[in-house]
Amino acid sequence: MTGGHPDLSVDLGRGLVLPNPVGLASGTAGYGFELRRLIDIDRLGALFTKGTTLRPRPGNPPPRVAEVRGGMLNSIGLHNPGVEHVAAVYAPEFARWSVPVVVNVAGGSVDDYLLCLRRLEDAPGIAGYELNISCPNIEGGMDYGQDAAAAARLVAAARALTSRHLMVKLSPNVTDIAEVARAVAGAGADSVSAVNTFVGMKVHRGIRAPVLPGRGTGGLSGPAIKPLGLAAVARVRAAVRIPVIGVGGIMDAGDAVEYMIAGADAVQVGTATFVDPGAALAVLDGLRDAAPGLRARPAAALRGGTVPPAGVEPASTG
Amino acid sequence: MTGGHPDLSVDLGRGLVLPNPVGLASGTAGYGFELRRLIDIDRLGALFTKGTTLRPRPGNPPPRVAEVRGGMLNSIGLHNPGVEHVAAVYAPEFARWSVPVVVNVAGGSVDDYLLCLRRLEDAPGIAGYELNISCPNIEGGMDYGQDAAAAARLVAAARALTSRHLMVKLSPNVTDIAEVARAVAGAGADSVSAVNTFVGMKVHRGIRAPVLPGRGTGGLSGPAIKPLGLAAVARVRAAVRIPVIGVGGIMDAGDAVEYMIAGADAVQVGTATFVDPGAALAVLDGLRDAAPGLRARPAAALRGGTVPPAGVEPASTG
Amino acid sequence: MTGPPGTELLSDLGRARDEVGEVLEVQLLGGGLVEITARLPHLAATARPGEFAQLRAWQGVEPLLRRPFSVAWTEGDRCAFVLEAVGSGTRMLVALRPGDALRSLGPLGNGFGFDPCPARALVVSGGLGCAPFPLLVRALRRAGCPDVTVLSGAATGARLYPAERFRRGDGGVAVLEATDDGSRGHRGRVTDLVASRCDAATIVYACGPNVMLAALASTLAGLAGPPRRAEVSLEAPMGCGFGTCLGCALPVVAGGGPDAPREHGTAWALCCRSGPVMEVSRVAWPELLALPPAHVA
Amino acid sequence: MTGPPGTELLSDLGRARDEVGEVLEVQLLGGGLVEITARLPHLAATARPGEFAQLRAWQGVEPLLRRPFSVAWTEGDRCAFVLEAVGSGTRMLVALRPGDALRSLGPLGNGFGFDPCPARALVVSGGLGCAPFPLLVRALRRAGCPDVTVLSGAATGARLYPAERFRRGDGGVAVLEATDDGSRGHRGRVTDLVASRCDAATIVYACGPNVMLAALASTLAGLAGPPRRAEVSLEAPMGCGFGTCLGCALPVVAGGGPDAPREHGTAWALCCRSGPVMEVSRVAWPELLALPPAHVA
Ligand SMILES: Cc1cc2nc3c(=O)[nH]c(=O)nc-3n(C[C@H](O)[C@H](O)[C@H](O)COP(=O)(O)OP(=O)(O)OC[C@H]3O[C@@H](n4cnc5c(N)ncnc54)[C@H](O)[C@@H]3O)c2cc1C
Ligand SMILES: Cc1cc2nc3c(=O)[nH]c(=O)nc-3n(C[C@H](O)[C@H](O)[C@H](O)COP(=O)(O)OP(=O)(O)OC[C@H]3O[C@@H](n4cnc5c(N)ncnc54)[C@H](O)[C@@H]3O)c2cc1C
Ligand SMILES: Cc1cc2nc3c(=O)[nH]c(=O)nc-3n(C[C@H](O)[C@H](O)[C@H](O)COP(=O)(O)O)c2cc1C
Ligand SMILES: Cc1cc2nc3c(=O)[nH]c(=O)nc-3n(C[C@H](O)[C@H](O)[C@H](O)COP(=O)(O)O)c2cc1C
Ligand code: FES
Ligand code: FES
Repeated sequence: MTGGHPDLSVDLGRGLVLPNPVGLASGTAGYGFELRRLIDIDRLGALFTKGTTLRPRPGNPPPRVAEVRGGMLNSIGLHNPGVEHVAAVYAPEFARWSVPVVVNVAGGSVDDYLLCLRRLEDAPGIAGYELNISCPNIEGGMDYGQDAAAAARLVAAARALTSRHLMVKLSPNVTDIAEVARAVAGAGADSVSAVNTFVGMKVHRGIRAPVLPGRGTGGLSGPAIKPLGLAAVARVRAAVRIPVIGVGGIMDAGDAVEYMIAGADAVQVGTATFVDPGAALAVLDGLRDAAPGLRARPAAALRGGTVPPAGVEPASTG
Repeated sequence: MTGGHPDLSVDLGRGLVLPNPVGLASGTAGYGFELRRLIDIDRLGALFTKGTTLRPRPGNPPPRVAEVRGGMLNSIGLHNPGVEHVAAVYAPEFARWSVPVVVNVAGGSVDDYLLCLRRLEDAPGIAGYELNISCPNIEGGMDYGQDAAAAARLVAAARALTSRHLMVKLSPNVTDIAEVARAVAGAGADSVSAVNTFVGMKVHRGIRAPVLPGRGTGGLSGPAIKPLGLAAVARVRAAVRIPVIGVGGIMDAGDAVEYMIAGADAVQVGTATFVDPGAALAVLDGLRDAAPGLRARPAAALRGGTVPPAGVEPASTG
Repeated sequence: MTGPPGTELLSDLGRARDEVGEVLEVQLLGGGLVEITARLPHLAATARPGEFAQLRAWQGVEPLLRRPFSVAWTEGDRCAFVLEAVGSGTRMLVALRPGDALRSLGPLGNGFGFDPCPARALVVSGGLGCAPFPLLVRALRRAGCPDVTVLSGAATGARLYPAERFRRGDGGVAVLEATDDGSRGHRGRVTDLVASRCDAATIVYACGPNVMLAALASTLAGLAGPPRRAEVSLEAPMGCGFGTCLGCALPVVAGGGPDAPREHGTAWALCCRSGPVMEVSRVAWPELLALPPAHVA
Repeated sequence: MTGPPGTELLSDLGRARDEVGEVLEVQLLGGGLVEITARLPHLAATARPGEFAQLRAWQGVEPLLRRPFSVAWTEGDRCAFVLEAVGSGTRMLVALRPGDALRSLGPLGNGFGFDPCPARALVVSGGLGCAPFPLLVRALRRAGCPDVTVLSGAATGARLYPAERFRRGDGGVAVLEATDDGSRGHRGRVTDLVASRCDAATIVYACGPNVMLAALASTLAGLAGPPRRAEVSLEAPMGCGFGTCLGCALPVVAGGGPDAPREHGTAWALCCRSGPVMEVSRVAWPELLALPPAHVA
């Protein structure tokens, strides 16, 4: 070690170089304004904004969050001020920050996504886009994250529109996340992030009903999903060559290291920030300390694992 | 209350009447022989056997289990003595027990499943079958649980072969579990059980590799999956009219009640038995105490929940 | 603060800080109420009445999230919280012993308004709704409010927050009590006591269960002479407490106007940012009452 | 016990019982070793040398599963366990205090064989592999074994299980020590001491890390005069401990024969049912050594 900070920067391609591999996950850091008051977000690798839609959205009725064992469910419903506000009011602020800001874009129709991106193209301070194709049915739109062909069409159209970095946030609520990853990579995505939340439900014994409104389901995040996120990242890593950003239940630097062993090039810290606003910084500091060991590339690390007797293809369960 | 035990029996159709709604989940109770030594399994609603295949299977190389936060991963690989042994040696024993024994059948090709069922048809002591279509690729077979059409073909063929109760164990690792449920119900399944384990991974920071062999993944079970299992059961409940058996992370009677509120007609206790061999009995005793309240039918319970303002279709996340 | 999402002012997070303090005292007040005093210098120095802190006093992820509590009072470098063991988090908190660590992120949210200071202050507390009021009462008196009356209600006498703790030695503060079972003070709802004590010079401050606050709102709406202002402190399940999860939405009356578009009839405001204190007229009461109780999440 | 899956004999679960006992003593032995004594009447009355119990001393699901521990010794209604804090479960266990509850499911697994009793018994212990041996030593002596020698190895002297605790007052038991760093006894591997003390009348009993046991196996294989029998106690990550999860597979040499079909070259045997004690010749040593250490799961 040379004594200075090891260089932890991660080049994700097409101009998006993260100063370090630790970002704040979409929807858990708003647009950065609140967290800036609490922590030094400029030290972080990236800020992924709240999912932003073409028009302002008031979000879902309460209750929108519910805690479960080792995690939380949310049903925020993409509460956001709309792209115009983000582009006109927030983006000029982003331009003054040194943390790269990646705008998470969500939408109903392909046109909604594209209009949203087009408006952002003119805005300063945006380091790239994270296409949230794992957002649920709104306005009867289809769920691109669950349909590889539809996802590819969306990404191809977005690709044609922007030369900024295009990351795609994958849904884990699919039969084969690798298929979707391959489809969006083929369509021109520069990187993928995995995973978004898992569809879960909390049932309250007192009211004898689900806690969250509507269908009663919400997105599960937090430590409970870490094993699922790790499996998804490993699967995606094996399927595509583009960078993979790991997210799901990262609470400390050790969790981040696990994601990197599973194949992630960078990570996002989500729910942990609610528990401790400084969680992402703590992850970063922990990674710095572990940096010498970080070099092991995912594939190599996986090869270092247990090798079953030839001919045995282990089953995933049962 | 009349003073005696409330009648908790559940008629699942086609001759399978569970004396009460609490069963032991497949793969967590073997074929009952060990647990019989430890607890009075004859008090339970059902015993679901280890997944049984046409030929004996030695299972996967170790390590086969790994603990994670709030759950465990397993990669057993359908270690079982094969259907011949089960039919010839175990089934006559089952016939002497008062707990209904449902044989969990797993296989590669449709033919494997059918040969397995045919052999069991001649055997005594079998209350029904639980078709494990959520078992992973073995012998290059396809994963029926992840393909609604293939699942339907398998179930239709099995239906033609047996007049015993045919339950289908659904995989949660799919884009739309309701679609698979509808397909198997349409093909003649008498009931469905949900969920099997979720694909997860544990990464060990020390060896810098996944803990489990092969691809490094295993099936996640235990409390960590309860919110996911509840969401799956509610979704399946809304999709089909046949009985739904809830399984996933049930540790106590309260958890079982939650599954019933979400729509389950009966439940299976899995991983909890490892923690406490008497867990299923404790769930049953707890349900008996709560029995008066148990009558609320799932749909009614769901209706009793929070009603969002008209026109708002809550998103599942974000 | 009533504009469309995203145009809401950011709450004043400039004062919020994460600090690890030390528990000094855990007092059982009777009826299940517990008052925890802790050395939390930053919170003590900066919290304003009605503001809250996100507390955590455990390692690991059971429970996962911090829990929000009103700052009950401050004294030097000490802060107090009043609570009851209702779930896993509060059970951990009431089990704390002197010397244990207590982590606080705060102060958070907005507080009660008392500038300019009202000529009369009517403080309406229901059950654990007492929590923010010792601090408010003191602040009102310090700001020169000559007439501070606390209406303190609970299910039973045992569950009444002790009158002396509202006053904290200030004989100029009146405390009137009401209990559902009549075991102490007025038999009936605490809101019954409001009408006769309210005039145009009064500001009403209230905290308690939603049904109580809704009853208060309709009492006030029915008054011939309404108070100058009425503020209620509300609860919502919280993810973060600092405005980034957007989880703590409460139903408020839509702002209206072309610059405040609404896709639906009801608007939402964040409890942790536009609250927990809101003007009574801002709250969409029917929608609030239609929600499951705050503690259900 | 070497047949195909499902034809394995069921282990004698008839004696196993779930009981809640009380911790009596927690002794720090030095070097991180801890001996926990608990009142567990059923386990104390029924455990045979080499058998284990699934322990749990915490509420909730962190950690989720019970943890397996050898029964170190029994005395009246008391049982002892020897362990070290290596992870979450053992940390909870070593933090127990007298009076705390300790839940035990046991006895589980098979035990060491000493019927008929050997003329010489060579007990080889490596590190925490000492755990099952006080009980075995006593049983051997009670069964009339005239010559019991314990070879006790560890990394350093501080980590040696005290010789007196192997003997438990029986002067007829010899204890020879070895340490990797030479800080006590023989400098080097404990298995170095085996060859000269082994003859055809000897039964070898061993417990310790896999590498040590494998070294022992090859030492024994190289002997001109092999021992009458050699038994090793192995570890595997466990789900249940009582044979229903099929999680604790260990690689054994394939049984062969038409009634023991094998799909693959290696066979698996369950540690909790066909083990933890296995004959040394039954273990597939190269495959065992290729696995990650047992503690990795
Ligand atoms: C801004 C704000 C300020 C607050 N200030 C205070 C305060 O000063 N003092 C105070 O005591 N509380 C206060 N609360 C409420 C407090 O935050 C909750 O009671 C607390 O978060 C509950 O945490 P828990 O882990 O104990 O229960 P949870 O784990 O959140 O709930 C577990 C279960 O406990 C039961 N439960 C929870 N709450 C209740 C209840 N109230 N009644 C009956 N059953 C319940 C429910 O079944 C619930 O599902 C405030 C809330 C907010 C939003
Ligand atoms: C039949 C049987 C009998 C046993 N008898 C005993 C006994 O008598 N005494 C005894 O001490 N143990 C014994 N063990 C081993 C004991 O069960 C494990 O050490 C224990 O389960 C670990 O639980 P844990 O929760 O502390 O660690 P885990 O939570 O299981 O492991 C957490 C992490 O701790 C670390 N870790 C765990 N074990 C080790 C280790 N040995 N060395 C370094 N790091 C480690 C690893 O990083 C691991 O991932 C026995 C095991 C079996 C199968
Ligand atoms: C309250 C909340 C809101 C979220 N909103 C979004 C969103 O708007 N867009 C998105 O892509 N992901 C969203 N997510 C998902 C997170 O970015 C992340 O993928 C997920 O929470 C898993 O990571 P974690 O376990 O670290 O929280 C949200 C998560 C939470 C908890
Ligand atoms: C060790 C283990 C083995 C399992 N084997 C099978 C199996 O053979 N067939 C099957 O359908 N499910 C199998 N399962 C899944 C369980 O039946 C159950 O669906 C799952 O564990 C979720 O329930 P739980 O959280 O209560 O354990 C197995 C689960 C475990 C933990
Ligand atoms: S609690 Fe997160 S925004 Fe209010
Ligand atoms: S530990 Fe479950 S079978 Fe051995």
